[in-house]
Formats: sequence, C-alpha cells, structure tokens
Amino acid sequence: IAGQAYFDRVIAEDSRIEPRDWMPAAYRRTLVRQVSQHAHSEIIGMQPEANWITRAPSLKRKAILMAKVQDEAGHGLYLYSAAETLGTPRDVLNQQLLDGKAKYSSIFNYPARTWADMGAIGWLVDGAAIANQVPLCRASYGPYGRAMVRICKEESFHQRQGFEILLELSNGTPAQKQMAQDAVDRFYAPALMMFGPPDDDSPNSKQSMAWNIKRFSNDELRQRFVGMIAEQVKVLGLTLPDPELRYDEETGRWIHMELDWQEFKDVIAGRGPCNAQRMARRREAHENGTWVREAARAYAKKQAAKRAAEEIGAA
Amino acid sequence: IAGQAYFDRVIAEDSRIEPRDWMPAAYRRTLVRQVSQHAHSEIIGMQPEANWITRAPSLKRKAILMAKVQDEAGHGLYLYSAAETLGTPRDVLNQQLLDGKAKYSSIFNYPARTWADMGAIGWLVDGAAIANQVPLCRASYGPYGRAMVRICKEESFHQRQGFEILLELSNGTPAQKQMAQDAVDRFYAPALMMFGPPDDDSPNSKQSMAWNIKRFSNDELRQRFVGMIAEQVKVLGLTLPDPELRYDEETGRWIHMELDWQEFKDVIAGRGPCNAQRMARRREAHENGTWVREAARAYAKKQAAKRAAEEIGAA
Amino acid sequence: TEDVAQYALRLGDDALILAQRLSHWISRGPELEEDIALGNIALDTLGHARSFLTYAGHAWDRTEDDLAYWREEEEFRCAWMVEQPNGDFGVTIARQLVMSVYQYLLYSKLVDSTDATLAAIAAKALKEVDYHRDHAIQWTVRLGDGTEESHDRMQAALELVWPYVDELFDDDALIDAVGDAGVRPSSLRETFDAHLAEVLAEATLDLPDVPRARGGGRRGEHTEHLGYILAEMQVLARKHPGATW
Amino acid sequence: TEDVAQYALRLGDDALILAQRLSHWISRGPELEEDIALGNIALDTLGHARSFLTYAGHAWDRTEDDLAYWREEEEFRCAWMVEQPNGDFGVTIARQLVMSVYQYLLYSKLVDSTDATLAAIAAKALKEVDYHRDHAIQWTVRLGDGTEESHDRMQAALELVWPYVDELFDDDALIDAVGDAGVRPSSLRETFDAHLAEVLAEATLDLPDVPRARGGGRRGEHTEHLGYILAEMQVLARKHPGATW
Repeated sequence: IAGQAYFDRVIAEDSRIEPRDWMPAAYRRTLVRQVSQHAHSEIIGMQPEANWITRAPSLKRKAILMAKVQDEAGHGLYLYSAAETLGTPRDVLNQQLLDGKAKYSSIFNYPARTWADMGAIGWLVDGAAIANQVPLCRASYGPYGRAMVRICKEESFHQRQGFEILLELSNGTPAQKQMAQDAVDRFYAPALMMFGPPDDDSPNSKQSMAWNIKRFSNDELRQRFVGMIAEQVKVLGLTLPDPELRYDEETGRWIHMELDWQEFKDVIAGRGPCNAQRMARRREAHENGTWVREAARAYAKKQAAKRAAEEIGAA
Repeated sequence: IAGQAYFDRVIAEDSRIEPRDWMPAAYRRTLVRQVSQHAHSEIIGMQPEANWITRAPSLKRKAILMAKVQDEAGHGLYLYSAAETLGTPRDVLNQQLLDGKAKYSSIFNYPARTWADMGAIGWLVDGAAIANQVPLCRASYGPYGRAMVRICKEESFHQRQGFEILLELSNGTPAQKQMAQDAVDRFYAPALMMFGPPDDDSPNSKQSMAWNIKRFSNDELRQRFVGMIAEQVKVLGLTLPDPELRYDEETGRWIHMELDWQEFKDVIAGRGPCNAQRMARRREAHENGTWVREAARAYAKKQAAKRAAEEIGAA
Repeated sequence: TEDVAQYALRLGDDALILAQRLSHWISRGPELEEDIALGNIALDTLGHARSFLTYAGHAWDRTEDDLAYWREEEEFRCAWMVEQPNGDFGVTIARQLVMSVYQYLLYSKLVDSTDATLAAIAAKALKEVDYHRDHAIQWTVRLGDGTEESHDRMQAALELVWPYVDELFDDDALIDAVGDAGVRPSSLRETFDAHLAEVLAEATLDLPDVPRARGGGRRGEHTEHLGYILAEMQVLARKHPGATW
Repeated sequence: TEDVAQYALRLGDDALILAQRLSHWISRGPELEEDIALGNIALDTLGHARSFLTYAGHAWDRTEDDLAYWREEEEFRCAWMVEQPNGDFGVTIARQLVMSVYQYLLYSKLVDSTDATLAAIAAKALKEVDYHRDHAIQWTVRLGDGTEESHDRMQAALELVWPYVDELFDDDALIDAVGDAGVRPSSLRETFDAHLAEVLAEATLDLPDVPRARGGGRRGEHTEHLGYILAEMQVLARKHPGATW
C-alpha cells in the first residue's frame, strides 16, 4: 500500500513517516512551519544570551554561556536540516525569517536585562522548551523526532546550568539574590505563555494531535511544567510571582494565575519589547555576511572548475 | 612694482603677502605643505581626546572636552581655508592625508591612555603648539597669520583647561595624583620633540625664517617652552621627568635632557604607537561618509537645476 | 516636589543618553562640518541634561554627577529611542529627526510650565533644539532626495528607529501628577505627526508602517543597549569613588 | 617562579582578550556554521586563557577570575594584535590567521618546556589551535581568491592588522629569564613568515608592506582599545566585589 492509506496506517500504528514517504500536503506544510519556526527560535534565541557573553562575571560562566549559545546555533542547524527533508531549502526558510513572514518563539522578544536572566532563561525558558519538546521526540515525522532527541538532551543540560546560576545567586549576596528573584519574576509569565494559548483558543492543536505531531494539549503541558517549577523554586530559595499557584488535590492539577493573553498577542504581532531589535540584528548579520557568502560560493565554483579541468587533463 | 621685487619688498618690510599677490613657487609650496600639515594635525589630533569623551568622569569635564575637540575641527577648517587660498583645494589636501602622503604632527601618534592625558595633552601639547604658533601669527602670509591669531586664542584657553585638569588630579586622591604624574612623564619628551629636530639638523628652517614664516629656531622655541613648564609644574605639585633640567644663568638658557631623536624619526616614519590606528580611523570615517557626501552633492545639483528651471520659467 | 524632580529626571536622562550617543560621532563624521555640527548638537544636549539633572537632584540632595554616574540601569528614566545605536549616519539622522522635533514641541510647551525652573531651562533649550531640528530636517531631505543609495538607506533608517517613536508620547501617572508643571506627551503627537509627514514628503520618504516596541524606559525597563552605554560612561568615575575632577 | 608566572600571564592575556573579541561574533556570523566555528574557537581560546591564568595565579595566590576581573589596564600583558577591533569578517580572519599560526608555532615548542605545567597546557592547546589555524587559512584563501570584493577586503584587512605582527616576535628580558621554560618569540619568526607567505600566495594576496606599530603590551602599555574591552568585560564582576557566581 502507498499514499494516503500507508500514511494513515503509519499514523494509526504510531509509527514514523520518513522523508520519501507520501504525506498529505497539509501535514507537510504544518511540519515545515513548525520545524522552521523552531529553528528560527533557536537562532533568534541566541541573542538575549549572547548579550551577556562579553560581560559574564566569571570565566567559568563565560565559557558555559558561550558553549550554550553555540549549542543553540547547532540546534538551529539540525532543525533546518530536518525542515529541508520536507523539501524547503534553508535559504528560503531563512529569507522567510528575515522578511518577517515566519515567526519564532515570542519569549525571545523579552530582553535579558541582567546576568540573572541567564539563570531564568535556562531554568524557565529552556525548562518550558523541554516540557514542550520531550513529547516531540515521538513526533510522527522521523527526522523531526530524531532531531528532538538530540536537542532535548542538550536542553536539559542547559536547564540544569540555568538552575545552577540562580542557585548560586540565591545563595549569594543580597544584591545577587534580589537579581535572581527579579529575573524569575520577569520570566515566569512569559515562560508559561510559551505553551501557547489556552486549549479552547488553540484551533490547530487538534489536527496536530491527530497527526501524532503534538501529544499533549497546551494547557496540559503548561500545568505539568508549573508543577515542576513550583517544586524546584523551593530548592532555589526563591518564589514564583503567582499568588494563585496551588495543587488542586481534587482534580490532580496545578492551578496558576490568569495569564495576560493580550500581551502574548501583542508580542506575536511585533509589539513586544525586543521584536524590532532582534530582527534588526538578524538582518544586519545577514547583510554584513553577504560578501563573505558570495566569496565562498565563488571560490567553491572556481575550485570545482579546476578539478573538472584536471580530470579532463588526466583522462 | 610687482612680481619678485614686490614680494622681496614686502618681506623686507616684514609686511604681508596676500593670496592674489605674486609669490615664489617655493614659498607657495612651503606654505601649502606647512598649513595643510597643520590642518591635518588638528584633524588627527581630535582622536586621542575623542577617545575620552564618552568616559569623561564628570559632566562638566565631558562638556569641556567635547567643546575642545570640536574647536579642533574648527581649526582644521580655518587652516584648510587658508591653504585653499594658495590654490590647493581641500579635497586634494584631504586625499594626501588619507594616502599617507601628507604628514601631521607626530605627537598625535601617542595614545591617550588615561583621563590624565586630557590634562597633559592640554597643558604640554597645546602649550608647545602655542609656543610654536604665537610667532606664526606674524607669518608673512596673511591668511595663515590671521588664522593663527584666532587659533592661538582658543589654544591658550585649551591649555588652561588642561592645566586645570592636572591641578585637580594633583590635589585629588593618591591614585589621581599618580595618574597625573604618569601622564606628564609620558608626554614630556614627545612634547619637547614637537618643536622639531635640533637646529643643526633642521635644513628647512633657514629658508622659512628668511621668508618671515618662521621667526625663531626650533631650539630657541623649545628651551623657551621648557622654561615655562618648569615653572608651571611647581604650581601643579608635580615633577618633570628630566633630571638634567636647569636654568643656566651664564647663557640665560634652559638646559634639558637629550631627547631620543631616533624615536622621533621612528614615529614620523610610521612606527609610532598609534600611526596605523589614527590613519585607519580617518580612512574609515571618510569611507563611511562617502554615500553621505555623494547624497549631499546629488541633492545640491537637483536643487540648482530646479532653481534654474524656475528662473527660466519666471523670465 | 518629588514629582517635578522625577519629571525633570526623565527629560534629563533623555538628553544625557542622547548626548552620549551623539558624542561618539566627533572625529567620525562624514565631513568636517558634520564633526562640528554633531558635536555642537551633542554639546547643547549635554547642557540640557545637566540643567535638568541638577534641578532634579535638588530634591534628593544629589548632584548632576551623582545622578549620571552613580545610578544603576533600572534607575534611569530615558526612553528607548535615545538608547538606540548610532548605526550609519542615516540612522543617527533619523533618530535626531524624531528626537529634535519631539524635544522642540515639548520645550515649546514647557516654557509655560508652572514650575519656573523647568520653564527657564526649556526657554534656553528651545533655541538650541530649534537648530537641531533644522539640521535633522535638512539632512533627512538631502539623504531622502539625494542618491538612490542614500534614499534607501534613509528609508531603512526610519524603519529602524520608528518602533521607538510611540513611547515618547505615552502618558502615565507621573504626567498626571505633575500637571501643569509638565507637558502631556500625548498632546504633542498630532503636531509631531503632521510635521514629520511634511518633512518625509519633501524627502520623498515613506512614513514607516511598523509595530511599536513596548517601551518602558520611564519605568526603568530598558533595552539591552543601556547596560553597555552605562558601563562605558561610568567606568572611570566609578573607579574613583569620592574623587573630584 | 615569578618569571614563569609572568610568562604564563602573557600567554593567558593574549588568549583572554582574543577570546573576548571573538565571542562578539556569536549570533553575528556571516552564516550559521560560522557562528558555531567562531564560537568554538573563542571557547577553546578562553579555555587556554583559563589554564594559563590559573597557573600564573598560583604564584600570587590569585584565581583566574582575580586576574581577569580585578587587574587594571596597565597590569595586562597582552599584545596589541589581540586588542584590535573585530572589523568586518575579513579583519577578524586576518587577525585569526596571524594569531593562530603564531600560537600554533609557539605551543609546538612550548610542549618541550622545562616547566611541566606549561608543557601540558601547550600540548592540550596545540590540537585546538591547529584547527583554528586551518579555519583561518581556509577562509583567507576563500576570501582572497573569491570575488573581487572579497579579495580587496581581505587585502585591506591584512594591511590593517599587519602593523601589530612584529610585536608578537619581540624578545625581552623576561624571555631571557624564563629560558627553556618558555619559547623565544624571535625564534618563531622565520617559520611564521614562510608559512604566511605560502598561505598568502595561495590566496592571491600580497604580503603587506606597512611599518610596524611600536607595541608595548608586554610592558603594560596598551592601545586605546583595551580600556573599552575591560570596561565591558569587568563591569558586572566589579559591581559585586567578593561575590561568587
């Protein structure tokens, strides 16, 4: 069997679709969008952390942070590769980002104002990312799932490092502890919003779940994450800025405060704190690199021509 | 009478040559070289001081320093105008600077490493410049002499400000006083070398003096300057790094240490601390400004064409 | 009063950070005349900053230098516009166009402040800002209607700074509190828009259509740029606590 | 010994400041692969800095962080080459070409140091620097023999950094004092020149003919750039004396 029937069976068996398999156009489109958005998020996500590399307060932390931001570039690469297996080349995807036609995770439109943000981003942002991504390791599209496995492993390492930064600050001077608490206060709500709008306002989720791309609903993932950090924050000796946070024994669910979905929509619409800055920086890097990429292409062409001439000469 | 005879009489009467007067080609050449070198020195001389504008330690000092560096740009403008009256346009002179064909005062190839250098540059470098320039106010070429009058007035204001910076530092904390002494130590010898090589090694001086451009020999100016700062340094509560410095009652002259003329030649030949940096910065500013200058020219042309069309229409 | 001091602090911080940014151009301008012009503008603007900060500091027994050198990032009250990097000459001109027109309109009203000191500072600043405005407009027109390259660069420059325009005109509780001692930013917007539209039309440039950045400078929430600006501006003063210069 | 510590300090400062400069490229590279490559090189180089500074610090009971964050400008011992601004990608590659070949030759000899720690650090660093060298050479050739624009830019980049080459190979009293524990810089010059000549020939680039800058980094006399580098690098650590991170 082939075509739709094969695809349906693979999905029904919770098995994997591979690049050469037939797949519905909408499935392909959805995946290209999701995987490339994820890739773009890794790339734009380098910026808030790169902002502190040159100012990291110890050489050890500087090294860890450099390695982390570099890992993100690596994640971007895997994900663009996964997206390319679906037929859209990386430069097309990159152009969509530069043109503002493709989205990236809106969390990266928040500024990294202090060193403690390196902790909060690691702990909360990477933490939410992992909660989102661990189920994606079983995504029905093979290359995506496999990329996710590798990424999740590194992300959980990053999350531990973020936690460690906050722990060190929390056990440090009063000013350091204040810095840590302030960062957690600023990143808590944006991190919760990373799971997307509430289930009753998330129209695409159902289809993604039917295709075995998404495995849990936004709200399920969110409340699971909130439960996790509610425990971890105690170890940190800090608090979460959520007076309503509690575990509801009856439903077995975590209850958290109402989130400001208007803010979420504003940031997605480009009205966040750093949207313009992030895009400007990305475009600038791309433009400044044009002559370099052109040179690399021209050189490769010359070399290929030379090799071809040699082969003819040798023949 | 006209031509050589008129020129000779003007020189003999210690009167002034004006742009439209006949003058010997060598006189014109000498003046173009001297005046443009002087202009270039003002322009390059902005750099060591501009280096501290953004870091000036008080808002008042920041304002004074900004005003001073801006004055130097103004001096550059007067001097280029004076040079232009001799027939060489500013963009030609500027290109000579950018191409490394024209010189500028080698003192500006020394770095401004600390804030105290703002004091030392004002007191010693501007001080030496004034000692050089006051006699130039009577230079036989009118536009040059008149530009010098205006410049000297401002320079002596700058020198006082430099002295004031050092005085404040000298009366400040031990670290500030040390910073001041260190700056004086570094700028003393280079400032003395600003008067040029010793008289017996200064072949062009004689002709310049005959033409009433130069009025005193290098060594005369130098020892006069050294006498002046030898007195002023006591008020500052600092010392000059010259164990041999003394007033010789017999000859009525100040004696100072032997200067390192090899260093002087090295710096002139481009091997100073900042020659490459200064030129790179000037070229970069020029290149970055190309599109702006082109735009201004294009706009002026369009406007002129519009006005011409309107006049035709009105006629 | 505390409110007036806080208000003066905003105006002072806008001017201070703008002057700091502009001063970087001295010795780097596209031509000698611009080294002088931008230097002049920076110097004027620094002067305004000093007046406003000195006045604000009276309320807390702090000098202009205490406020400039010894506050932390989150204690600054400047708008995001002035924190934007210089970019190329076009970006600096775009930022100047916005800031000089904004400050011109603001000071034009502030001369009628019920607070005599603010009114006096504004009166002095107004004449200077009028020149800054003229300078920025002339260059906007020249670059916009110059070459194809300069047109494109100037248009791109406007797009870059435009997200930060709206914040300048945001009202907030402090504006209510200062009342007639200050100027309500929103009240300047219409004139600003009309003026800018005229300039951009003459410059053959399009009004950018880009979303606003959130802003937050008036609450001490700044862009990622401010930390770098302050690190440089404050480094020397902070190495010598208690010293005078 | 004090001499060996001073010698390690030089090597450490070269690596530290170079890493600081390089790290600025992360998230700004011409393509994603270069964000990763330059990030890797910066990270390796920072690692070398940490080893050398930790070792140097033993002599004075100071940690790597004491040395990185709490020394003043004139206490640093880096060469002027590493203080040079990144410029465009070509300038960074030109600086990398010089530094990676220099460090490769230096560490190749330092593995035979009579000081076991220096020898061990060099042995580890050597493998990494070999990759850095390869990266810089490949890009030099690609840019030199790429397009006309890239050729011109790369040639200009070489001219920009070349005045700072000679200082790297200057001997001085400390080199005499450390003897066989260190490497005599002048002894590396011939191989360096030969190697560079080969690379530039392949890249169709000319060896720059420009006068050397005086130098003085080994004596604590630095370019005007270092103050800015340190202001940024040290700002946070210095705001929290005694804190751990």
